[in-house]
Amino acid sequence: MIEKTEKLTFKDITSPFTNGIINNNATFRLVLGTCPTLAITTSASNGIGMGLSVLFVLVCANAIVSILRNIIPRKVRIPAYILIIATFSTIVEMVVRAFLPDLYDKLGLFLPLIVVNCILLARVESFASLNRVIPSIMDGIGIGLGFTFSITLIGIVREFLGAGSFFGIPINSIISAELPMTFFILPAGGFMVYGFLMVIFNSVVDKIQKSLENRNRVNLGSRSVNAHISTPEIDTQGGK
Amino acid sequence: MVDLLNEKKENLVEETNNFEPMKDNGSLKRHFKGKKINESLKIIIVLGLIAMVASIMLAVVNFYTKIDENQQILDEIGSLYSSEISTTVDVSSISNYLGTEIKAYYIADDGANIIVAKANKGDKVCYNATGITIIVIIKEGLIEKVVSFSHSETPGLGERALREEYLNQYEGINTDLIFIPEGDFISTPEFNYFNPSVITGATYSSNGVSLAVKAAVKAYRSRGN
Amino acid sequence: MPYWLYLVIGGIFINNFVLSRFLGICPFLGVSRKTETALGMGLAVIFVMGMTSIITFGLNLLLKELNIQYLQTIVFILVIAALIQLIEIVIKRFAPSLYTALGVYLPLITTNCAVLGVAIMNVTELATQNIFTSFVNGISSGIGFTLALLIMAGIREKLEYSEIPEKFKGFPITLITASIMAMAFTAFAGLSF
Amino acid sequence: MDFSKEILYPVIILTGIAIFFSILIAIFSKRFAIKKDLQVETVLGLLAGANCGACGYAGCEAFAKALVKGEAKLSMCNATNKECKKKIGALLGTDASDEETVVVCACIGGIMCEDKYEYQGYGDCASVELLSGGRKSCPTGCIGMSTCVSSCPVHAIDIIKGVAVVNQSKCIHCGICVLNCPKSLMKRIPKKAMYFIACSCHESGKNVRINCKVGCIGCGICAKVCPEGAITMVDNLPVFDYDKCIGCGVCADKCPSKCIKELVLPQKNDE
Repeated sequence: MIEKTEKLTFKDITSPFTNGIINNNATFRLVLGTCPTLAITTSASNGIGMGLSVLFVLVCANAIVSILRNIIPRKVRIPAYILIIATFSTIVEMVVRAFLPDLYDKLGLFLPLIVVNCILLARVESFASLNRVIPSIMDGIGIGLGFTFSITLIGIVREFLGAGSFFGIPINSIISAELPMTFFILPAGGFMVYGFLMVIFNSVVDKIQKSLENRNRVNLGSRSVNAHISTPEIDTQGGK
Repeated sequence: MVDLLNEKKENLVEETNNFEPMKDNGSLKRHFKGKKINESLKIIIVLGLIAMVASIMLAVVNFYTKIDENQQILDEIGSLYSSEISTTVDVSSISNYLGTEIKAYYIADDGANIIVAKANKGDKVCYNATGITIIVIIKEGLIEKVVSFSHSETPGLGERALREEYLNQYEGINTDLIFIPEGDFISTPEFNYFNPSVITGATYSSNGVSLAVKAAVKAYRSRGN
Repeated sequence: MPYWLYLVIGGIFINNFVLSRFLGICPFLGVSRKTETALGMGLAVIFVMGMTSIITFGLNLLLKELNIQYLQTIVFILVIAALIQLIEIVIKRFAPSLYTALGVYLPLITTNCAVLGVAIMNVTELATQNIFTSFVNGISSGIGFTLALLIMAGIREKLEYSEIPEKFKGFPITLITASIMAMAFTAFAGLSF
Repeated sequence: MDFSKEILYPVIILTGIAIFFSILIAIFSKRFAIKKDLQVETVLGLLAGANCGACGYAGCEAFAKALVKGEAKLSMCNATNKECKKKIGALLGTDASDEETVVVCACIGGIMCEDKYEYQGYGDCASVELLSGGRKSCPTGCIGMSTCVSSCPVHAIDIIKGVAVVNQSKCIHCGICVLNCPKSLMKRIPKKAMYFIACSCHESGKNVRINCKVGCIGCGICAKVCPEGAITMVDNLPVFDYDKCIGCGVCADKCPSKCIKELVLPQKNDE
């Protein structure tokens, strides 16, 4: 909650950005936007397309909401935010359909879908409506990129397992060996891939954070009392 | 095109500036506190204003980006079918199944009926805003060609029902063999009629295509031939 | 068999919104920790789906009349959001414990694909389009959603006491359970009417 | 359609719908406003708001009402932190003197402690406790059937390797688990404590080793090595005097069965 009077430090500006990608990555950590994630990650190029369109709408919506955050009364905040999000996603759809027909063919299907994406309302309500404009925009970019990264990752895995191709380029050795299982294209497979990737993502990130913690604890040297930062893992009850 | 987007951004920013009188945050707060505007009045004003600005922006953008669909269809048919289009049939008079729509109906010089039919079936509901649109060419009671015009099926799954190899099963079929049910149910079993093969894993889309073909044939029959 | 009965069976089992059409997954994963909150959420979704089906059907006729179809999504979403806001106030007043239990997930119903999915489906796909069938379709899809939510909540309550590897606790195990449930429900797809 | 109609219709419709619903919302929020008495409201604002029920009332709101009426004492609620308690004390004129405490699980056994019998069947620690004092051979061993896990309002307790472990960064110290644990292993220790004994078995060393590989055998080494003399052995278990203890950690190092654990509290900025 950064108030207007305080001067924006560099950390205030960049922390939402880096946070968005790793710590609260929308798909794996906050588990938001699962409906579009399962629906469109049947191919990696869909993922990138969807991710970028969400990124654009999220940044615009975050900016406008944080400009108006003091005017919108608390009682009617959700309909107001939804109006702003829906306006941007419809505008993007119209502009892309009129001026970029080939992009529209690839991505036209997802643009009406952005309105339904839980990430937008969740981020707008929990971040943009409380902070100032620049951190909100940075948060929008961070969360957007994090979302793009994770759904492209899921898209690659599903496309590879399900259709035996990588970004649309079929890998003949797999297809000829009759290996691709359409199960992974079906949403039931989508759940499975999403679950396992979430486990892998979280364990990798936790490992990185633990190695950072250990480095901090080592260079602190002596076991000074309560000096080290308590690691977020479960057994904090002095599990030496 | 790029400048249009930038221009959109500028008037977006200046639109929001002149929309809310707030030059600096503090004065607005004092203004509201001072006047003690009744809370519910504020709710109505703010939501109404946001809706108005939103609808103005949408209408403006829509006006500039309106694409003439008929023109697109005509170009497609031009590239597809050699002979000239002689008459265009008034489409609104044709009654069709619910969930399907006849977008256009032309008759070429050599008597071929070219019908553009759209079915709102598809393998996704919430995201399937565009449905399946196909062009059916019928000449002297025989379906000459079925071509997909636009669709929003999942690539590699639903989209297989709109590929060339699947659609050419309709070529050469006599229109009388296509079963046209009258009642609400479209899926009543068809005994001695033409039964299109369905691609596994793309059942919804295959049904969508057969529904669109039925709608086209029904329109063809309603013209009395 | 009247058509609306087909809709009821279809909505609940055959094209169940969560498990065979895969809409409304966010609240499905989020709220299904306890059966009481799942039921509370389910009832709210049924009410919203019923109301939106009626209102959006009327609005769509108006939009078609003036042929500004491009406004369809934004009008539907505005109606849903406003309805959710009304429910939130009513639940806060009459069932505060349910309100705290639902927490952030009540506003997230607004972005729930299932609710918007029903609104769009009523307008595009239904064979006979009148207010009554739209309403029945809305209610039955809502019941289908609640059914899937309750099954999931039941399983997740059982999961609390089973030995789960460290990294799989929480959402990953829920996703895998949902995947197995989805496999089971695809069996219903064969029954499509 | 010409330009004006093209713009006019969408504006009328969208704004019309928005205004219609905002009027509805305004009316609803007026009529269904929750009637609240101001003093209870401020007290409720200062309380922790965990609705855990440790104070014996149905939730924080009921506790706040009882506080305002004077029926309840502030010390019954352990979840609220010190500053808020002072503010409430000042508001209601009651004293808020008692000292801040933290909840820990005083057992380390779990899978390291043999089972007397294999319990098959539904239920949690309370139901297993009925069967001759629980399935653990150690009379005060943690059964690990997670009664405390399901009772904790903030999910701060987990069963790790068969024994309950409190996650201090989530715990709000409300004490609901202290009430629920059939073996009363959940103990309150002062917040300033740095080490504590994670065992509550008063049997002699030999018996403990038969039941549990990691239990406290009452050897008394910790009492001997403690530079401040803060530990006294009472009935085969060390008792910490937290005023003298400086948290040097020597006792934890020297303890042969490693059952003296360090209490790691989240730093203020972690909150």
